Amino acid sequence: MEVKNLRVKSMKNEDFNNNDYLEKYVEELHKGGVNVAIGVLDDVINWGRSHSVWPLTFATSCCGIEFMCVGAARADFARFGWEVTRNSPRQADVIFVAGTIVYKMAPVLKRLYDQMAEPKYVIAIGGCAISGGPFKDSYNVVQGVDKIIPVDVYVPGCPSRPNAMLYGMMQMERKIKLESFFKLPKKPIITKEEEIRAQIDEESKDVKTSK
Amino acid sequence: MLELTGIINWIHETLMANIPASWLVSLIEYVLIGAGFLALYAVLALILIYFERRICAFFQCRLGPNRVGPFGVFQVIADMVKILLKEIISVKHIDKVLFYSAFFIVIMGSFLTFGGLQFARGVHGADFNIGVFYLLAVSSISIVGVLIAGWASNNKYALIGSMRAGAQVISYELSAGLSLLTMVILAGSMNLSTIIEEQADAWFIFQAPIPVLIALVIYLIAGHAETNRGPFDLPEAESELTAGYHTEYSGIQFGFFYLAEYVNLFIIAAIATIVFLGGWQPFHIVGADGFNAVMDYIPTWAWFFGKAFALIFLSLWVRWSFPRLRIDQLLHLEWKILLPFGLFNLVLMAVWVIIFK
Amino acid sequence: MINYLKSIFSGIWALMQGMYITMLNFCRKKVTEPYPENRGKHQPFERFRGELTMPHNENNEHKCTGCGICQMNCPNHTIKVITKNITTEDGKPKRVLDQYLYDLGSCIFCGLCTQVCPQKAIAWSNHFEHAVFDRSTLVKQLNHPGSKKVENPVVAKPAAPAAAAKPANDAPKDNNENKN
Amino acid sequence: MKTIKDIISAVAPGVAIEEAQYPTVTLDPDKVRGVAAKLKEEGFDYLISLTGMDYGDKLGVIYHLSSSANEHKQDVIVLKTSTADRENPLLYTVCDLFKSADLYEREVFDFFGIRFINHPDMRRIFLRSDWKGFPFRKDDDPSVNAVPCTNVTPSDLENVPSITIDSDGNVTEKDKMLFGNNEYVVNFGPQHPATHGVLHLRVSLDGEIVKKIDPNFGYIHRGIEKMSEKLTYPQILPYTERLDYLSGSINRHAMCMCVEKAAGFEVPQRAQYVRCILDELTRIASHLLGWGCMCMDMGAITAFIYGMRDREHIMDIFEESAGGRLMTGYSVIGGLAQDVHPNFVNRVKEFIPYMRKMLKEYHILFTGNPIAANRMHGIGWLTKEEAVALGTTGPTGRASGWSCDVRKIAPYAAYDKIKFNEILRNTDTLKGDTFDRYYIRLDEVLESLNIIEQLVNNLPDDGFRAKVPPIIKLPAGEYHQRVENARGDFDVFISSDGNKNPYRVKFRSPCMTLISALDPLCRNEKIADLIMIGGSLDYVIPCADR
Repeated sequence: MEVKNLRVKSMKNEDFNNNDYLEKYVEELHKGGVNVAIGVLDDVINWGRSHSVWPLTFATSCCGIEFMCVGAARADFARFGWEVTRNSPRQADVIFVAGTIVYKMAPVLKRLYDQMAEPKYVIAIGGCAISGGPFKDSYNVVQGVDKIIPVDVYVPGCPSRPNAMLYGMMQMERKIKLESFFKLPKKPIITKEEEIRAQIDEESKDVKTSK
Repeated sequence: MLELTGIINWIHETLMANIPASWLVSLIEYVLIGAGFLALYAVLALILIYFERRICAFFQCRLGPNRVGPFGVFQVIADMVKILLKEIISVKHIDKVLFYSAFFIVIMGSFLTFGGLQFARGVHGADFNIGVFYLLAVSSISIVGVLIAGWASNNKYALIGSMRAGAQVISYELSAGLSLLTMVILAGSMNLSTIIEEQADAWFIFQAPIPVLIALVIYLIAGHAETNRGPFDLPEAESELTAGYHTEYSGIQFGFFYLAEYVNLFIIAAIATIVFLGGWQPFHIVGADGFNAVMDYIPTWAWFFGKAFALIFLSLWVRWSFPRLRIDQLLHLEWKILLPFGLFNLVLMAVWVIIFK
Repeated sequence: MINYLKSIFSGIWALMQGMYITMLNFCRKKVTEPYPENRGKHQPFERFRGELTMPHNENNEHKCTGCGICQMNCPNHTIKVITKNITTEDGKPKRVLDQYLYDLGSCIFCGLCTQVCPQKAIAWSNHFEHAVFDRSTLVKQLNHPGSKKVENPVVAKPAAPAAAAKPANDAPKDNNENKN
Repeated sequence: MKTIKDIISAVAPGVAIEEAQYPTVTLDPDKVRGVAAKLKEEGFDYLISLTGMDYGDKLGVIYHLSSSANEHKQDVIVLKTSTADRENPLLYTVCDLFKSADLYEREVFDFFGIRFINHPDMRRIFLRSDWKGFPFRKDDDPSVNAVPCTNVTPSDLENVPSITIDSDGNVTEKDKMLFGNNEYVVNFGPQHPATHGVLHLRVSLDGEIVKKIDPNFGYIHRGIEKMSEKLTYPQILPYTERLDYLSGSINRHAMCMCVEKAAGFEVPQRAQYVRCILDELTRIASHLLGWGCMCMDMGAITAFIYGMRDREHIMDIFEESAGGRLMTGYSVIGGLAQDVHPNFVNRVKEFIPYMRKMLKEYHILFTGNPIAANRMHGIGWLTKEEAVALGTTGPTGRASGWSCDVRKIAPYAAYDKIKFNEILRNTDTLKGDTFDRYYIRLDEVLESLNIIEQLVNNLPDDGFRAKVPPIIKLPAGEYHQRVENARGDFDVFISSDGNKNPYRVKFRSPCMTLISALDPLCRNEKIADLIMIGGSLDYVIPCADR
């Protein structure tokens, strides 16, 4: 699907930020050419996927409260069909990283992400999840979850308003609609466990020697 | 004209006229019936999921799904497309045979029950002379699936959930059986067709209001406990056991559990409709012929589904109003309240039948 | 025995009252605000801190002197003020604002920067639709390209509120221009 | 009635009493336990907080003690001790006297590396067990620790090291296993829908019965206290809101008051009134969420949605005047960031009758529900003594009959100008169950509405902000401010060396003590009760982890 054909109910394409990223994304997906039949099938599949994204009930701090507000009566993400929050990561489609991720939590988050079934998406909510936010200088905070797991949509705010999250969800919907079932997009490679261990060892060695 | 029997007879006659071998006709009809039931099964589940999500939203002052298609009716279809194509995770350290058979057993149990129901005048799969007994027997098969799922997952939450499910079903089966037995006394038959025919003039609930009402309430409580739906959703207990017995299932495997849950909801409502509320029989008042004729004009399947959905609405209303019971409260409710009342009601019904019939 | 029956019936009565409350809410008007549908009509309150903006007047002029007090007061280095030295027309060297970089992705919306700004050159807009796919687009340059400081702030003052009134339109435009 | 000085000189003869904000006594490490024990006998049985300090040359601990008895409720005694050994600092534990010290001392060990002799459990509490260094020491470099992404949880959760000393002064260290090999241990969390955040509970089960709980903290430890040492006072304010985000404005209020008191700023009456209104609205919002979450923990999702629905009205009030929903950012040092919105008063006045009506509905929907009532009654008894020993202040303590409302004990802002009742339950039986802890929150909402009604009708008009210098420096010294947030006694402790940055900041988190109450409350109850009791304690994990 082309970016200009994307349709989100009661929103125009111009209303969305960062459309140029999507154009590049589609270009990369379409590099080998698109089969028409598969293209139509893709559209049907993506239509289903984009309208039925079940989030994992996961929240670490303040943004989690606003995430609850999205589920509650005022904002009500049930309208988008996102309200079937699953408590088991096996059944969830999207993980809203709502809150700070610290060093002790990082492996747990990685594990949760690994436990989810494909296709899986990550939405980073709030400053902490995007860049460490308020706790950029802290000794124990991961500076953005994209260091651990690939992030699809960033929703800034501290904490972000429920409506801002709905907007982020619509962005997610648009991104899913561009995907290809038969040609999965490349996700940024996050370093594997062993490599990171090796890296940690090396870094600690460096520090020791420099001291 | 609006009745389904016409269509069924027409299909049967066309097949008979065109195909010489009668065994072939029977075979084709079996396949058609099977396909029809499967389709009805899936469609009902989808309708119920949509129904529940909208009604739950309304109880909670929300709007519910309304952005996918007009009023959000395509929401569930989108869910189905997604869940069909979702990855199925192969979990390590599981009992593979049991793990992959559990959801089939669950689906099988609910489907077998589905086959014994009577949906409209002349529309049913099999009409046993022990219909009530059959329904009771096969509807508890699915719990075996739940137990197996919990055991095979090698997950502590799942194990606790499935053990709860076992305790729950063993207890509540008793009350459900007792209340149906009460109705068997009134009807004098276990055959569902006979039971429905008996209610042509007045539904059982009007024939013997007090014992039937008690039996109905007991049956609805016990039935919902058997289907593991709130406030009896202890085996799933979202806030305690994350997802209970199906914690480790992903993709369509989980989808089966999800579907079966909703169809079981319908089955409970359908059995209650058949046994207590006259099945597909229209509402008749003895003597008021004009009124009865108007009622007869409404097709029987509409009567059946109308009553069933009214009961489902009641169940949703209860589910979205009450907190979950604790396991000891659950057993207390069964053994100290429902069972004595059920036994008492059995006697009451026997006396009623002796006096009034 | 009487107590047993009494407790059962009072229990049923209480349950039915609870069901009455849910039914009451079933029939009440729904409180959901359909967000994308009511877009434009319903905005967050004016004081809502959604995004930091630098209001520009119609001559593409802002009031920032590049003093860096906001940068100093920011608790987590969200603001970066880059200045450059130019020579004014009368030949004096002068320090002016080159780039005012603002990282929306790490802002905590505490409001310290706007409180301390001596020139009132920066303001909050209540625009909240910021979700993006690319982390780097969240770092925004607040001063428009080619803009310069208002020479006489007294004259510019009435223009500032006008610019602040529709900052929602300013920000994305600003953003796009950066990329070009 | 004895004065505090009499008491102190009686229990610690010959020790100089320092006259600071509170009477302060500096003791040798081996004397602290004796003095604390005697003070406990004198009625000072409530250990408010235990603060680790790095004095540069010495490592020390500061104890804030108070009393649960009526006569000394307002009084706070400060004990200080320190050791010069930075390589292997050892102090004596007080956790057998004050149960709450159990977690506090683990925290001090985690941050400063001070080990406590006779403490049964000297594991790290917040940081990973493979963490190198002690981050709160002034000479520590935390950058040696890289981001861990391994899927393996640290294995030494099971091993509990402790350190003992015999009469000859021989120090012995030993490890013991936390759970036996035959125990059925289930992990609740860190990602679990009902732990109200990322708490990790390791629960030993016997069927459905809970045998033992080991709470495991630190999954959201952000090091706010350490970060504050590098920030100026106005910059710390937004971080206080992010401690216990549900009582954000109350925490911010505490920090503002502490700085204002230390620097001697006069705050206008109007600002104080508005702050109090905001505090009470925050309390209502927090209790509504707490109520909703507890109902959701028990399976009543509809009740949760109703709670959140009514909470949105408060969020609207916040957003209109302060510009933020959850993080208001409204109180600043010297007053308010800006004057209230013209609609503020009307909105608040509309909200009060609405909320009263809704409270009645809540009671019919949930309190009256026999399922809920049967589940809550008689489960999770907490006696007053236990509450005091554990330091579970706030609604939890008051449900057990412990009068611990800081708004009454040490009135701040406008609380001494209005009439309100401290909501107490079970003042005769002195023990409370889950139902009491549930009910008291709804009662407090009602009382908060009364407070707001009084305040909003008498809003003074003397400006919203005092003049403060652009750079705020506190004179050298130690400052302490207690407030009542939605979960209990929230304290700010600032140690200043005269610079624009504090030397040490400590926040007394009411949630940490609430979590430590989980184990005694849930033993021999069922899994469902564990979740429900957790809901009734209404803790917020980021507040406990800081």
